[in-house]
Parts: sequence; structure tokens; C-alpha cells
Amino acid sequence: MAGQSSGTESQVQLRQLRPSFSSRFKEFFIRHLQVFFYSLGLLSRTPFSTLLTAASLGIALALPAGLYVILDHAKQLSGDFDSINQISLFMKQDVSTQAIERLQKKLNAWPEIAQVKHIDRAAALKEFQENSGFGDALKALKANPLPHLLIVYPSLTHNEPEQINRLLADLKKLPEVDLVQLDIQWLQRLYAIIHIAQRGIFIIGALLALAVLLIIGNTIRLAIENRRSEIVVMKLIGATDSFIRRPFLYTGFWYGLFGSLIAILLVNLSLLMISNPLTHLSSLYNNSKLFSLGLMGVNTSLTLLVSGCVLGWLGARMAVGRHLKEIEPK
Amino acid sequence: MAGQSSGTESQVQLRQLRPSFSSRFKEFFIRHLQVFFYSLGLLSRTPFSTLLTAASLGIALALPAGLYVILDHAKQLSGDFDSINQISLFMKQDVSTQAIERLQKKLNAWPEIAQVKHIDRAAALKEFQENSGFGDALKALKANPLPHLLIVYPSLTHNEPEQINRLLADLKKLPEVDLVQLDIQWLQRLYAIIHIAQRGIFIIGALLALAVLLIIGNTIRLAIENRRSEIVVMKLIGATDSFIRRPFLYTGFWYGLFGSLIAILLVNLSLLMISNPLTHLSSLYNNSKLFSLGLMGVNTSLTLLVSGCVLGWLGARMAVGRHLKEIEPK
Amino acid sequence: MILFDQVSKRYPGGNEALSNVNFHLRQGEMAFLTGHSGAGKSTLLKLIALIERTTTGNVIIGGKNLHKVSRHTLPYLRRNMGIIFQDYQLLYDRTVFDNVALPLIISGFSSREVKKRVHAALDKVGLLRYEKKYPVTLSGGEQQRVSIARAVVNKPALLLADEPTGNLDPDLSLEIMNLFMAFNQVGVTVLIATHDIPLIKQLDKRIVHLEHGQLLTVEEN
Amino acid sequence: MILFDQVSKRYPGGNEALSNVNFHLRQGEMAFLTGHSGAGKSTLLKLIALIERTTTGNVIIGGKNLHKVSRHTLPYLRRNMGIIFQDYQLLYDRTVFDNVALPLIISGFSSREVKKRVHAALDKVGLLRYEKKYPVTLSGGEQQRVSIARAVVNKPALLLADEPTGNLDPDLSLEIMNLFMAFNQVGVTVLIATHDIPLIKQLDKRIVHLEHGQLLTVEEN
Ligand SMILES: Nc1ncnc2c1ncn2[C@@H]1O[C@H](COP(=O)(O)OP(=O)(O)OP(=O)(O)O)[C@@H](O)[C@H]1O
Ligand SMILES: Nc1ncnc2c1ncn2[C@@H]1O[C@H](COP(=O)(O)OP(=O)(O)OP(=O)(O)O)[C@@H](O)[C@H]1O
Ligand SMILES: [Mg+2]
Ligand SMILES: [Mg+2]
Repeated sequence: MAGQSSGTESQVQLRQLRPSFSSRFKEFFIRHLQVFFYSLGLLSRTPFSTLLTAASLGIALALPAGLYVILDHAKQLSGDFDSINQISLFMKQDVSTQAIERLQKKLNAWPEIAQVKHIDRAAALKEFQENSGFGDALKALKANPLPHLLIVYPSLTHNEPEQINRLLADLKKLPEVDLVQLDIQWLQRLYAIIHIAQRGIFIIGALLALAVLLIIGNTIRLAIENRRSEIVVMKLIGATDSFIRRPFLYTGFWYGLFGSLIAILLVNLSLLMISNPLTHLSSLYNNSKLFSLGLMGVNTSLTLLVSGCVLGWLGARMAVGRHLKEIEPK
Repeated sequence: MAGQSSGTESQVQLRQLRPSFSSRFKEFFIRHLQVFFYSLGLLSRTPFSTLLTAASLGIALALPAGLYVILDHAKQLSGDFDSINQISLFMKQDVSTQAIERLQKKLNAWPEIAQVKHIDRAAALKEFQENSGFGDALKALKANPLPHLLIVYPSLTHNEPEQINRLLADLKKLPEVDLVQLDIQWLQRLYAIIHIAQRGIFIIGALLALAVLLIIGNTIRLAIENRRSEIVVMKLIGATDSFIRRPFLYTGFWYGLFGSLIAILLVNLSLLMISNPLTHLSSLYNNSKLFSLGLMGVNTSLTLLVSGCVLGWLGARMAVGRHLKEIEPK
Repeated sequence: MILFDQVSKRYPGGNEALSNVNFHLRQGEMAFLTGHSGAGKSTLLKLIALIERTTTGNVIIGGKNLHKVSRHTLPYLRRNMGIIFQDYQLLYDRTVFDNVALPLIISGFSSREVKKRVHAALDKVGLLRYEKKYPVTLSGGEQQRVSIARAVVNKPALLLADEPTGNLDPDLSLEIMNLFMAFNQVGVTVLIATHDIPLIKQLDKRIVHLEHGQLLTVEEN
Repeated sequence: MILFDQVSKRYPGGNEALSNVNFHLRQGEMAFLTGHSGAGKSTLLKLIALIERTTTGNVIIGGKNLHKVSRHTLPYLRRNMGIIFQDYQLLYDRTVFDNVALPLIISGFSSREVKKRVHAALDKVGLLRYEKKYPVTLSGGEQQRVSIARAVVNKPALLLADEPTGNLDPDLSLEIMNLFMAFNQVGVTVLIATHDIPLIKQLDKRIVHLEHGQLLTVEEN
């Protein structure tokens, strides 16, 4: 290759020292591997400051990741919560038990409805006596004043407020039905709260994503500033921009990797810390698994790792791109 | 003062160049003021990177500040929420209206009780008919099966679960009372949720406080690293540690100040962004002010500013302390 | 090899560091550049290495007008030059070996070749035993010699040196000058800025003299 | 003023840079320190300025044993010394004026006094017109002279210089040496490490010669 010509020739010419493609290809992986470990070595020479930077990244990454875990679980949970939505159909007094059972079958076939439960008049009175708090008072009743009751559970795919409203209208049109009742207020409140939570999480998530980019970019920028003289020297002896850029990009990569590892650690620690009160809460709903979050899944962890590395690389790319042109030998 | 001796004397002696106290005092404020603006000037020479650093600090400061604003409001709110706790006292059938009014007065005097409302048998039946969903069915009743009802609102200072339980026990002992009822489950759920929220906020708050310290410390550390040669030169010509340290501390201060200004901006923007859905939620509770957060108060803003500056100064102090000893001329 | 055609250089500050310089250094020639402090010697060398650009006039290196060299091809041009700087420009967080190896690594030489050449270059400046040390642990003269080794390791076609013996004792200075002469013998074009008039008087080479940015005398030997 | 008593200095790397050096420079005396590259000249000066500490033996400056100087009093001791470094050690983000003013500001002089003294010092090295420029925009020799101005601005009792004329042309070198001699005339103790043997031969001062860390000859005039 060029540059390896022996020094004994009497005339040395200006050469285009651009190496041939084959030799570039041959050396490509070796060089990258070298820089890969060289940049790791540089970081390990200053373990304390590396840890500091990685920790700030870790915190910045941990927060959106933790929010994601909770949000993801909340989505599954909303199914359970929605079963709170139940519509009570009070039958007219004169409808026979057979007619009601036919109606129950018919409603069960509607796609909007997940399940229909029949509560017998007698059973309803008993339940009412037990649960209403008017127990003793109602024992004085001679005749059962209660009608038959059908409890309708809307299916999970039809529990948006407008869908529920449409279902209610349909149910009201049934000739057998005297009265339709739904705690629509509870539903509206739930949706309002979810709406706020979504917006809040969106704001926090956006802020934190920005923070990650800022912190990585800033760190790399300062690292470049710190190695300004090195860059100058490299340029002076004929290094190309991509050659100079490479160690910085790998540094960004390593920061991202370490940062996301710390983030995974933090998220799992936090999940463990809130698991006790969550179990307690779940037990209040007679369902010990209801709110349990467990640890971060393998998929989520991998996603976090990959996005950490990509963000690190990107932040470094942006910072290097901006600064490499500014730093010129004088 | 020493050092100002004229150069014409034939023998120059080693001097203790420690300036006299009076001249130190005289120059003290001028020097500090100079460094104050000098460090600001340094930052303004690189506006982009200053902004980057201040923005990462701002985000890190904004999150705990925002949580604080919400938490602070939630505390006031919990009063409103607790009024959901109400205890129903069902009177025995044979208690007279006068006796009930006497009891109402007596209970009103208890410190645990904020208010007692009397619901007349007839009014209760009417309300029941309207709200229970069994409306028409109950119209068939000949006699009013309902007892007199007293609704007790516990006072805000006595709404911890144990206190409520004690109150319930006391109320049960009253001779006129047939039945005492409280949706204790709702209360338990509320407290479990609050417990989780508190722990979550504690975790997030701790992480973010750590992040602020890390980011500032890291930034100052890199700034010091960047000015390593300056520190070496300063030491070589006889600058004391406190002289060298001063501009870095002011730099930390400025970063903290700018960071907290950005944080105030971010928090207020976020509050504006969630104010709409919050107003909507409030209207569902028939109280348009219930959840409204408004903007950050003057006190909170000032506290944020001061703590930003102090954190900046502290982070710089830590970073400089660690590194100033390491950097020695070679 | 090096052609200065009516070159002037005015720095942003307002100084005219070089005014209307015309000068030709043929391929394989060797010359010394002298002049008082601030005469413009370093500026002239910086124009050749494209560290600065001319204000007016053209610099032509190996037939290539430097006006036409883009940011992208600049690195490849610089690889043809060995440059010794007045302030050494070493990397202080790498060993002497790594510093000298840098130009070879940039050009993509194999590790075996790198090792062989670096050892040869360090041997020439008498610093082979220091290859594992860091520059800060070397004396001023030793650092200067490391920068010389780095400039010649790549066997460049053109060697530029700014005050290469400023921190060397007279014996060593002569030795280094002899090293440059040996390079010149095998065809390398050499241009050296120096204050050491007594030394170069002995060496029987062309002397280019600058005064306040103007080329005054071109002594040909 | 300066007393070396059986001083040895071994660097962590293993080099014995100075071995058993005994040497006395009286108050108001002036001496040149010579020796080949790596002989230990800079090391000797660094021991005096407490940049390095002796491995064995004592250095006594103005009656003060440097072993007994704590981290806390060190800055005040250094303010008595004007030191000119081989690599200038200027601050590149401050103007020439600010660089030269630094020792005065550190000692707490008033702004008026600072201005007067800095102008006087810059005038002595012929750089008054450059006071508002930044060091990077100066030539090598000009930077060297800025560092000389900074060293003398404080009128120190002791002046240490490491290769102060390495980047200066012969005329300017003589001028700077005369400046040092003028300081010596008014009682300042001066110690200068240099390679410029021809120059110092003319000057009729004591010459201290180092060879591989050993003090070989002490020529008294
Ligand atoms: N970047 C710059 N900006 C402004 N002026 C500059 C710059 N670089 C050099 N100069 C000025 O140009 C003139 C020539 O500088 P140059 O460095 O070429 O001198 P030199 O001959 O190398 O001197 P020396 O022997 O002291 O190194 C000097 O007066 C210097 O102040
Ligand atoms: N920090 C250090 N660590 C290890 N070895 C060192 C260190 N500083 C200097 N040395 C070694 O000590 C020896 C003397 O160095 P010194 O700088 O005193 O030489 P010098 O006489 O000033 O040389 P020059 O004229 O080249 O500046 C040299 O061999 C050098 O390699
Ligand atoms: Mg120069
Ligand atoms: Mg030296």
C-alpha cells in the first residue's frame, strides 16, 4: 500500500495516502474493535466520573421506564376496573320468569355485552335486606316489593362512555324493562382521572426524554471540550473527521449502556419498594394479584438497554457534529 | 502593603506576602463582586452550552417542584375528600323526634364530629324512592318502614382510620341508635392508595434530588477538568485555594439560578397544560375549584430559586473540593 | 514542491504577518527560515500546512493549489507532511510509543509495521528507552524529540519544522539537524524555521530570511 | 538564598533525575544552569519552586527548609518567586494584560497599581502594544516574553527561568538576558537554565553544569 514505499528512492512524491479499499475493509473491524475497547478503557481510567455521568443518565432513563411499566400494567388493569361498570335492568312487575330467562339469553348474544346475570326477586330482597343497612327495617315488609333484576356487564371492547350510552338507550327500548340504571358518574370521573394521568405522564415523559438527550449531549460536549487539544493534534497529523469522531461515539454508547443498566436497577428497586403497599391494596379488592407489578419484564429491559445505547450514540453524534468543525488548529 | 516596596533597594528579602487584614477587608467585596460578574461573563461567552446545562438542571429541579405543588394541593384537597366519609346512624323505631333532636345537639358538641344532619323518616323514604332505583317498586309500600336517620360527618382532625373506628364504637353505645354504618372499605382503599402515592413520590423525589446534585457536580467537575491548566497556572503563581475556588462556586451558583428559573417556567407551563382536564374533573364533583391547581405560588417559587442556587453552590463546592487537591503542577 | 506566489496574510486582529511573499522551494531541496521574533516564520509554515489560509496570493504544494483543497481532502494532504510544532503538540494521555504511532494508525498501517517503524523513529532521536513513558514525565528537550520522531515516522514527502532545536543543547541540536539532512539526502523536501544562526551557518544550505513579514534575502548556496 | 544540601530526586518512574547535589546560591547572586537534554535542569528548578519534592536531602530557600512548608503556606512562598516556565504556562482565554496582571491580583494589589506595573513589565519585554491580544494570536517568541513579563511584574526576590530564550532570536535573547542582569543589579537572586552557551559565555556570571543529574563543575567568576 501507499506509504510503505521504502525510503531509498531518491525522489519522494506527494502521495494520495487514501488506503485501498481491500486494506480498509480488512482493517475495518479490527479498528472498530480497538476503538470499542479503547473508549471503554478511557472511561475505566476515571471510574468515579464515569459513574457520576452514568448515574445521572440512569436516573433520567429510570423515570420514563418506571412510568411505562406502571402504565403498561394499568392498561391490563383497566379491564378489571371496567367490570365495576354494571348496568342494572329492573323488570316490570308482570314479566314472567320464563320471559326473563329468554331475555337473558338474547342479551347474552349482543356483542356489546359480556355477561348477563339474573337476580331473582326473592334473592334480591334478601340481598337488599342484608346489604342496604335498612336490614331490620325491611324485615317488616309483608309482600316483596322488588322486581326481577338483570345485571348486565358490558364487554371490554365496548366500555367507552359513548358506547355505554348507546347500550343504555338500546336497553331502555326493551319492552320488558321498567328501569335502567348505571353509575355513569363514576365512569365519567374515572375517565377524567385517566385523562389527567395520561397528560401528566406525557408531560413528565417528554421532559425526561429531553433530559436524557441534554445530559448525554452535554456530557459528550464537555468531553470533547476536554479533549480539544487531542482533536487539534489529530487533525494536524491528518486524521479524517470520522476517525476522530469514532471514540466519542463509542463513549456515548458506553454511557448509554451503563446508564440504562443503572436505570433497570433503579426501576426494579423502586418496584420492590412499592410492592408491599400494592399487595395490601390488592387484598382490599379481594384479589391479591390485582395491582401487583412484579419486576420489569425481559422485553422491557431489552428495549430500555437498546434505547439507552441508541440515545447515547445519538447524543454523542449531535455533540460531536456540532463541535468537530469548530475545533481547528491555530 | 508588602509587595509594593520600591525596586531600588539593594537587597530584596523573602517576604510573607500575606496581605494585611485591613486591606483584605477593603478589597474583599470588590473582589467578590468582580468574580461574581466575571463568572457570569464566562458563562455568557458560551451561551449554548450554558443553556444546555441549565436546561438539564431545570428539568431535574422542575419534577420535584411540580410534585411538591401537586402534593401540597392534595393535602388541602384531602379535607374535601374526607367529607365523603359519613356515618349513618339508624335510630330505633320508637325514638321520638324530640329525642333525636336532643341527640343531634349532643353529638354536634363532640370534638370528633364536624356536623350532624337529621334526615326525617318521611324525607328519607322520599330520597330512597328517588335514588335507590327501586322507585316505583317502593311506591307500593303502605307504611314507612324506614327509621329516622342521623348522618354524622367526622371532623377533619379526626379522620384517621383508628380514630374513625373509635368514633364508631362510641356511636354504637348510644341507647337511641339501632345501627351504625360506614363504608370503611372505601376509606381503607383511599388510605392504601395515598400510601402508595406517598411512597412513589418519595422515591421519585429522592431520585430527582440525587439527579440535581449529580448533574451540577458533574458539570462543575467537567468545567474544572476543562480548566485544569488554568488551575495549574494559578497555583504556580501563588494563588490560594480559596482564590481558585471562588469563580467555580459562582459558576455553580449561576447554573443553579438559571436552572431554577427554567424549572419555574416548566412547572407553570405543565400546570397550564393539565388545568383543562382538571377543571373538567372538578365539574364532575360539582365543584369547579375542587382540583384546580393554579400557578406556582410566590413562596414556592422563591423557595425553588433559593434551593436551586444553594444546590448549585453545594454541587460546585463538592466537585471543587474533590478535584482542587488532585490538580497540581508537574 | 513549495511555491509562494505573491502571498499576503493578515490576521483578523489587523496584523499583516506576511506581505507579498514570493518564494520557491524545489522538490528535494532543503532550506532554513530565519527572522526575528514575530517576523512571520510560523505563519509561513502554517500556510503550507493549511492551518491558516492566505489572505491574497496562492500557495502551491506539489502542483496543488491549496485554495482548491476542500475540508474533506485536507487530511489526506496533511499525511504527506511531517510537521514539527513550536509547542510540540503531543497527546499527554498517551505513551511516547502511542504518540509516535499516531500518524501510522491514522493511515491504517498494520500493527506489526507500526511497531517496526515507531521503534526505528524513536531510535533515531535517541529515545527508544522512553517508549512506555508519558510525555509529562519527559524533559522539555525529550518532548521535542518525540515530536520530531512523530513527524518523520511516516516518511513524509515534505518535512516542516518550527524551531525544532529550541530546547536542545548544542550537541543534540547538531545531531537532529544531521537527521534532517539525512532525510533530505533521500529526497525529502525540508523547510526549517530556526533562530540558531551559528548552527545553520555551518550547514551549507539555503537560508530564507524574513523581516516584518517580508522576504528580504534568499541566500542560495 | 538557595541552598541544596545532598539533594537527590528520583521520579516514580525510576529515573534518578538528580543525585546528591550540593550547591549554594547567595542572596543577590546570579547563575546559569547548563547541561544536556534530560540532565535535570528543570528538575532542579522545580524543587526550588516546590513543584516537586526532594527524595532525600534538603532545599533551603531564604533560610526556610522546604520540607517544612505546608500546603497552606505554599502559595505565599511562591509569591516571592518569579518563575518562567519552559512551556510558558499562559492562560489562553485571557488577554496578555490579564495574564501579566495575575500575580498582582492574587496578592491583592489595587487596580491602579496593577495597571501601572503591568504596563511597565510589558514595556520591558517590548510587548506593550499587544496588551489586549490573546496569547494564541502571538508568535512563540512573543508568548515567551509575556511569560517573562508575568514573572517579573511582582518584583520577586527570586527569579527562576527555564530556557527563557529558547524561542527568541539572538538579539532579543541578549536583550532579555540584560533585563535579568538589571534585576540582579537591584538585588534579585537569579537562576537561569539555558542551552545558549555562546550567549552566557559573554555574560561573565557563574555557571552551574549538570550532567546526568550530577553537579559536575561550578565555575565561579
Ligand atoms: N492567530 C493570530 N492572530 C493575530 N495575529 C497573529 C496570529 N498569529 C500570529 N500573529 C501575529 O503575526 C506575527 C507573526 O507571527 P509568527 O508566529 O508567524 O512569528 P514567528 O516568526 O514565528 O515568531 P517566533 O520566532 O517568535 O515564533 C506576530 O506579530 C504575531 O503577533
Ligand atoms: N515527572 C517525571 N516523571 C518521571 N521522570 C521524569 C519526570 N520529569 C522528568 N523526568 C526525567 O528526569 C530527567 C531530567 O528531566 P529534566 O526535565 O530535569 O531535564 P532537563 O535538564 O530540564 O532537560 P531539557 O533541557 O531537555 O529540558 C529526564 O530524563 C526526564 O525523563
Ligand atoms: Mg514562531
Ligand atoms: Mg527542562
